[in-house]
Amino acid sequence: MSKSEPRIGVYVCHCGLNIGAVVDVAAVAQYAQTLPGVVVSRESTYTCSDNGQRSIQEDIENHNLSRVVVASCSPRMHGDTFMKTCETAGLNPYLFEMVNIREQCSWVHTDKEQATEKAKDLVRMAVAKVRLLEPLEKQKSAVNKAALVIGGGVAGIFSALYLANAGIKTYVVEKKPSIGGHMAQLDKTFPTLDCSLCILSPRMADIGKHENIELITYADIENISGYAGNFQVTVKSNPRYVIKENCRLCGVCAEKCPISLPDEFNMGLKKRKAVYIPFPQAVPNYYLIDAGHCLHITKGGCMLCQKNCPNDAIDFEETEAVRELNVGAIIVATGFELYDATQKKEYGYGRYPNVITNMDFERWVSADGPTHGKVVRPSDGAPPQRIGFIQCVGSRDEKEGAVYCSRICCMATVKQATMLREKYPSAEIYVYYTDMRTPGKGFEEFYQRGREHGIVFIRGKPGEIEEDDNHNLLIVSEDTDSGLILRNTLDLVVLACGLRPPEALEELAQKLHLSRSPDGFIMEAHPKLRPAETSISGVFLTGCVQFPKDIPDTVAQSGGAAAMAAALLTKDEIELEPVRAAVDEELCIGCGLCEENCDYGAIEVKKTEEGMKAQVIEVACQGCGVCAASCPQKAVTVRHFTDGQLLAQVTAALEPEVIV
Amino acid sequence: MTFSPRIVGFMCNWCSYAGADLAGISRIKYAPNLRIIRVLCSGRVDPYVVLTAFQKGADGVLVAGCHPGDCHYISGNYQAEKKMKATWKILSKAGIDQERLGLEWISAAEGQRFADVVNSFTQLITELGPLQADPQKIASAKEETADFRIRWLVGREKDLLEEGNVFGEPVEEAVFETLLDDVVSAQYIRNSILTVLKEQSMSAKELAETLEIPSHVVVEHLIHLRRGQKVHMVEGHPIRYEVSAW
Amino acid sequence: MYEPKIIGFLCNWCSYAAADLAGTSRIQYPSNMRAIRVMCSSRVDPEHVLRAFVNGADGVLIAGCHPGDCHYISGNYKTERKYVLLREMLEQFGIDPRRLRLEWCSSAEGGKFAQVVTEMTEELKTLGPIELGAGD
Amino acid sequence: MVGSIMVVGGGIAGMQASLDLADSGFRVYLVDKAPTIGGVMAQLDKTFPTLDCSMCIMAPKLVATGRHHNIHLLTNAVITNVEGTPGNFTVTVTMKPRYVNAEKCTGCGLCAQYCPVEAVNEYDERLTLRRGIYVDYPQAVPLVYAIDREKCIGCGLCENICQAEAIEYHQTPEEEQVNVGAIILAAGFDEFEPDTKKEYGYGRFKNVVTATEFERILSASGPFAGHVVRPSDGEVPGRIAFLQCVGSRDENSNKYCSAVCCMYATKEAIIAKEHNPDLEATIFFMDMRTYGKGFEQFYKRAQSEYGLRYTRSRVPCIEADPETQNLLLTYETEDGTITKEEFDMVVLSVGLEPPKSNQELSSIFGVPLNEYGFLDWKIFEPLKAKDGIYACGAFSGPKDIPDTVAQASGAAAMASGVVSGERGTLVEEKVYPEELDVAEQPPRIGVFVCWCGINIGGIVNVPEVMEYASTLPNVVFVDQNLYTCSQDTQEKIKQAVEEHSLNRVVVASCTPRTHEPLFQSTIREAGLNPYLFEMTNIRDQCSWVHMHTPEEATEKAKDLVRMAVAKSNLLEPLKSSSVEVTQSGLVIGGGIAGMTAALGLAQQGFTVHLVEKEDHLGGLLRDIRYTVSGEDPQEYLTGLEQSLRDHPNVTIHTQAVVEKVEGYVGNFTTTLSSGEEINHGICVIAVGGQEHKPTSYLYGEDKRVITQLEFEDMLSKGVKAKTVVMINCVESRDDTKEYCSRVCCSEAVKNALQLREQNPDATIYILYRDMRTYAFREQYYDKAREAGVVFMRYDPETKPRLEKKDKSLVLYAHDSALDLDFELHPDLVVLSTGVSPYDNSALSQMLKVPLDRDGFFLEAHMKLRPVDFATDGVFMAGLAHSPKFIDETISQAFGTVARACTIVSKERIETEPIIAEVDEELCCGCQVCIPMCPYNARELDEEEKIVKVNEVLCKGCGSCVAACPSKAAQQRHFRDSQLSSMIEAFVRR
Repeated sequence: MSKSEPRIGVYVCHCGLNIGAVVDVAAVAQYAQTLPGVVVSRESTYTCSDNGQRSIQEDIENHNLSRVVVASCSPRMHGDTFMKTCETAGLNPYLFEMVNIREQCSWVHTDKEQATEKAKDLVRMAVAKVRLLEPLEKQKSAVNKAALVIGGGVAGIFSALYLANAGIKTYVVEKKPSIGGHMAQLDKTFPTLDCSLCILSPRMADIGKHENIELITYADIENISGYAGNFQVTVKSNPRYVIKENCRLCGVCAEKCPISLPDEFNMGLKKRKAVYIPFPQAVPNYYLIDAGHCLHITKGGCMLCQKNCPNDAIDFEETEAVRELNVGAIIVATGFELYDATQKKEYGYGRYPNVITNMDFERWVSADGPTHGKVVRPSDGAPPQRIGFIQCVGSRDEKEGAVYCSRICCMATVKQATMLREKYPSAEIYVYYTDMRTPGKGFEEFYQRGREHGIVFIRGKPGEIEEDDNHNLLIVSEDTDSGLILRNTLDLVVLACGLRPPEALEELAQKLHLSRSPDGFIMEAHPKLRPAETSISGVFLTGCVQFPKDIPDTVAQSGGAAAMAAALLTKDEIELEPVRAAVDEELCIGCGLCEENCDYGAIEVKKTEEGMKAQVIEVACQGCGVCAASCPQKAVTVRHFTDGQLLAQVTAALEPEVIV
Repeated sequence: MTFSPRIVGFMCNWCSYAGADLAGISRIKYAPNLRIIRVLCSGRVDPYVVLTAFQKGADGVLVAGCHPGDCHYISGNYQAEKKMKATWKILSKAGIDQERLGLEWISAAEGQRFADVVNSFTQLITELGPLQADPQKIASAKEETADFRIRWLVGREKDLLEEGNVFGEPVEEAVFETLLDDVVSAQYIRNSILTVLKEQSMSAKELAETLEIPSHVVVEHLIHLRRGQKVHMVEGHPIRYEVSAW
Repeated sequence: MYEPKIIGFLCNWCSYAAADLAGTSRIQYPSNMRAIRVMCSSRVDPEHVLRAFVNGADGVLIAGCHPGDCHYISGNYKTERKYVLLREMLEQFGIDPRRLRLEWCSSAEGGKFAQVVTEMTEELKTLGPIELGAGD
Repeated sequence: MVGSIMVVGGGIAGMQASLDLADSGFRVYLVDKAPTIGGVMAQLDKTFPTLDCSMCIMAPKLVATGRHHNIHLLTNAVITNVEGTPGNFTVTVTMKPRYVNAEKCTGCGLCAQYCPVEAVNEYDERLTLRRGIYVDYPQAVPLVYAIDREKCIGCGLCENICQAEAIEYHQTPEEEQVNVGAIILAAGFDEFEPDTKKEYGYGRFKNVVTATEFERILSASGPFAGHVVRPSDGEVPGRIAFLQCVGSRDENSNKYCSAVCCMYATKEAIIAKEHNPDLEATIFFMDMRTYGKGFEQFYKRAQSEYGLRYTRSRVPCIEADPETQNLLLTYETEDGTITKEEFDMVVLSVGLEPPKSNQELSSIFGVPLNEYGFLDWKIFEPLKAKDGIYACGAFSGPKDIPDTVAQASGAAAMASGVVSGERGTLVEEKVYPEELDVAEQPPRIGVFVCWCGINIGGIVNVPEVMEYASTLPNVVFVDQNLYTCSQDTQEKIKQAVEEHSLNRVVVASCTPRTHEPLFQSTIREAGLNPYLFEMTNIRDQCSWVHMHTPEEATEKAKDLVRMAVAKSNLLEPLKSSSVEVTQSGLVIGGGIAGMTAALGLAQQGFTVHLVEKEDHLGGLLRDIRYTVSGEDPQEYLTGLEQSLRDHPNVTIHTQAVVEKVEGYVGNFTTTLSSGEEINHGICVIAVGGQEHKPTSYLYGEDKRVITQLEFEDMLSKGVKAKTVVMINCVESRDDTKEYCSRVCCSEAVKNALQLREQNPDATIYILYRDMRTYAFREQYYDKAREAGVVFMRYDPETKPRLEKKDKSLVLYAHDSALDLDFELHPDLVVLSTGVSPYDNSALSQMLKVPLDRDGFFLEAHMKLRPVDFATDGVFMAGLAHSPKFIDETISQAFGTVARACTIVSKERIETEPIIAEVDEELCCGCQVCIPMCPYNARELDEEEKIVKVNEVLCKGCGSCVAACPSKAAQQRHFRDSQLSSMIEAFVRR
């Protein structure tokens, strides 16, 4: 770069009326013209449009611009766009600076004069900084051609299969002993009433045997470090105390096991033993010992399973295994948690035996459920004749902390009601709803069919449920369509519980440095255009971890996430952001504070010929700048955010007369 | 004319700056006094830059980062917190109201909160009125933020308090605070002395009167400064001190 | 800027130690002097001084222990006598006697040592480069 | 029996004892509780009465102690247990962790430069700050940093920036069992802490400082760079008051006299005055106790030359003006007037106290302490704590440096006496490979440039300097090292010497004063003569002092390297020659000093000749009838004489005087008046002194006027006199004898007490000028006053007059304290006349050792070589040196034994390699050089008419060389050609 006076082009955007309606764009552009080094200053209607970009490129060529400032929207929105514009015109993209006069000015201020003044200030600050910018070159880093899918539900299964089928080595990490997720627990799927496990289990089996897939179940993600193309993931698998190769699934161990426990897969409606298999179609398909309840492990002795196992498959010596995975991309597919209906005290779930959740219903109605598919009143086993479904339990309910709609419950209820109708043609079925939401292929038809089959839909959410001595349930509600007060005594009530982000998501989000939206789900890179990406390059999203969605949407999103991951992983190398720390070895005394403060291990003090000096490990550095702000010798700086640049901005903000 | 404060904001790219964007996308209105400087992480905000802002005439400085635990860079915001806590100490030495330096956690999803924070901070600074601090004091305080010892201690604070010291012993927060307070106080006096002496040479007694510090304290710090080759003594009655040219 | 060249003869026990102490105390002084260590200041032969000047040294510093402190009992007294004579000789040669200095620096006087070198450098700067034969 | 000795305490006493022992063939373990040795003397600015720079005279001893291969330093260590018996003790030493690896620490100081923690600097008496990792002072030995665990918060900075990787946080206390034959306790003293004396406001008033604090203020390396300023506001004080006896001679603190305060106060006042001639210094005192050699003259000069004001008064309290911080002293002068006077600053002359650790030492070693907490010793065994355990210095009571040093040597002699049979069994000599003969080879120079971590490399462009060095003539190898002094670099240097056939080595790093021996040893290991090494200092004298001009510093470093290379081109291998030593001694004088020295030497296993001019041994001690503490001197004398006569190593020559002495250290030949010729390696002068015979006060005219010795003799037979008047300072401290005779005040008190015992009704007057019952002798002064002895002070202007009126004696006296005239009618007048030297001029000439102006022998150095002469191999003890007490004489006598042993214990003594030589062709015999030599190392060869250098005596200062008009004299290693090459390498036309 020549040391000559920079030649700066400033482009002030109207953004249609978005900016122009509040900020006097022409005045800002005129003002910019007066700033030192500014040789071109233009306004444009949409700087991001082809025309707008072309104008910049032409100026770079014709006016020999060495710096470009665009005052428009957020750099988080269009920063890349304009950097590419500059690059195409042969200007190093890091000689560009963006001023946000839309999101942080025109859209948030009403006083036109003040907003215009602010816009001028912001432009001046950017010009001050841009003068000090230096061209940066992107470095390249080799890509680890493997992917990690976190979560083994339908989202994870399909993502993994897409990737594996594209020839990419894929690790699937599931925290439960088997993959399958919530979908495996469902009896049928709407609106086709396909048998859920029938369509899922072949895919589960595919995962288990795919040559490109390595499945790690009953495992937790301990730590994640690195960056796109080069993540290091530490995975800890819990011991199952059963040797996979030896287990023949004979079940003798479970027979002999003295400990009986509620079976999670069946929502506690059935029992399992402390040595068990989660469900018959589980993948991987072999027994495991529930260490938290095993008599031998918790208290010692027992070992009936081991003594009786004909194949010596029980191994109490097994310990947790920690392994390090090197992957280039990560797909987060950790799904959802069902709303805990006991929170909704007024519906008495947990107290009234005949109040069940929609997921409980799935197990009651399932052929391998507690009653082999027969839906009964839990209190007395009698076939229910009057059944109610209550919608929006834990959804659209600010009191319960979820303003959002869980999207799938309406259809799930229609499905369940339809199934009930099939089993009990004479039963009275009531659905208490807020709004029926059926925006999907075949959904409305399915709903209408339900109505035709005599399912009564009542708009009005009951305030509470009361129980009589016979465990019959009393529901009073207002039909807001007719205004009538309805009193119903019901045999069984199904609560349509909403979907919640899993509790463990917070920790995982922190490990991955992912933002979460206020609803607690992971925030996508852009709500419209980048729904399967995150703010972290190389980390993708699919399924309900992003937001509640049904199975086809999930599978589609998995395809998207997989495609993007594959796009990254099929490259041999990726470009790294050059905004990184740099050390002035003259000043550095090797005190090591930067090394200690760096969470990425990206700066290390090393013995050099000139003594101990800090050195940046460029590929690991994320550019956060903590080291620069901490360095007691002020020997560390961050490119593109140097002290000089920040101070120039500060000065420009406060001393209009001084800019250089 | 009513006082309209000048506020410089340092927003981290991932949370607070995005929060500010969200406020814009949501068209939430807020006071126009803030000038945002985007940084990648709140941990990048060097106290030296903050003091420069005050020196250049900012009435308030607002630093915002991701919520604890949410830092895009793992723990940069914790570092920011330690740095700003130390900066508060330093500001109070220079007679600057600590409240003029705000530190807030604003997530990318908190557009409304961003606006609320900006409004209430602007309100607060408006109430505090224009910053009227002695330039010499600010200069001395700014030197503090460049001081090796202070920067080192602040940088080590988090690890020391959380993980204990090199001897494997826990470090009590109170002990650390006392040390940091001592260092900040001592260094402030030394910087003040140097700031004054840069203008003209003085005797210890004159320095004490100028700085309104007990003369024996001035003497103690002069000893230290002379040992550190920052000042030297000029023979005569009284003995005066000069800033060393080297 | 004219930078005078100074040769310093420092006795091992006091002045050289003083120069070391100036270093350990990080006392800064101009870099114009080059030290030649001798065991005792009395080892400095007038000829060495003259040779230095003839070869183009702008100044010569001889530094020894304080009177009474000499490691060799009385060497510094002898140095002092030589110094008086040397100054006279220098004058005869037309060399400003201010170009030669004798100083006592104890091993505790790092500051004094630095001051002496500083002063001498300053003084030589005002005297300008040595011009031999000017006095002839 | 074990040939090693432990010395506890690393102050000047401990260092001296260690050096004497190590030099005479014993392994020494020197234990100090501090991280560095040096003790209090390292804190002093100057020493009295010569005003020598304390650090200057002490530093060589520090370095010698630290470097001595037979002295093992155990610093930061305490003794936790002792077992065993004399000859074989097992001592458990616990080394406190310093958290710094002593082997790895290069003392570069980077850690302290950056350490974030500040703590008060005890070395500077809390007037300055140091860091959490520190050394006490730059010259510290060992120069190894230590972490102050009380202050350190464990931030880890030092570990990170220590380029030598010397920081070890995991260190724990380490116990070591040390096997030694004898032990010397030299634990020194603590200062009285004046906080308890609330009336002086110490701590409250910033301008009230202790004398040690003032010492630091005066010091060039102290808080104010030697400027006298006061702590409250940095102003230059115009009026300073010194308050004597703070924590001494005080019912409420310490009853004893601290022995050194009068002198140090005078010294400090003089130095302050030298800094600021306008200063008004006032010393408030009770008695001026300037009793030592040269002290009285110093006191007089303080008044006459420096105008110090001495006011006889004990100041009861100090008030401070809150506004000015000036101090208001209200005091009563002798005439009873109450005076108020304002001062800018007050210095408290704090006394010496036993260290708090003494109680513990006492119980661990089982040695008795006296009522004050110092060692309880006996007058004839002043150095003995118990069998096998000896003591010296302030551990056995307050004393000044020369007394301490003499005692230290003495204790060394006693301790080594226990295990003299084991001499040489545990010492280690380093074995080097045979030296390569490179004298004829053209120079092949290797240059090693040091980074010293970043100490040099951070400023000076080391690669550039190294590159530059490679262009210099005959430089065939260059290298740069992170730490040239580290162990691995030594290997690299050796390898380079071998691989590149280097025959000269230049190291550009730090100071040769500390590091030259290391590198010399390294090249010796590679087969090179150690004098083929040259060092240049680009750290202390370059990078550290030109930090802000790195380019100029680099240029200077290049110049310095060029100069060193120029000299190294001309270096020659040097060898020390050696001469055989006659391993026996001659002691001149058969008094207590000579007898003790002779017996000591004999017990060390050397033959001794004791020469006495009288027909009997005993000297002046024969006239001492009793001691104040009740021992019987004559019994002791008899025993001593018997031991001497029984000892096979001792030959006694009575009625003999020395007629002629020839030779030099190691090889003297002395001819006695009997004609007998004695060959000996060393000589001890113990010729003693005599009681001065006065001519005033009717002495010799009236039988009732006698001297103290005569009175003592009379007392031994019984004295009936009713009224006895003693007059002190008769023909002392005046024109007759300027010096104070030290012993007379105590002698008078002793005799007064003896008389009181014999004759309770007698009226006893002691007329004195200052009562100089220093140290523990103060208790007898107290006792005498309690016993009703009347003390009456007189001024020299109003001396008592003695007249004879009608056969009776009338004494007119003026009591200066009460300002009253008295008329006394004594039955007996006893004159304290002091000690006179014999006429020592003949002996002085024969042995070529000087006398002082009073006629006593003049030691090599007033402070640190009190029993040595500048001429090697000659020592002195007792009254020949100056007046002193029996215990002091015995200590000195033993001191000469230890000093002598450093010579006679060796079969050969090596000469210094760096010495002068004479080119016989050029020498014209003008003899200009002879008086130049302070060591008598040059003499005229009468036959050849040229001057020759006695290689044994020459110390290599080079004075003679610079003086030689015909350039015949040269100094090895500092030849004219070598020095000129350096000059020309820097400035060349």
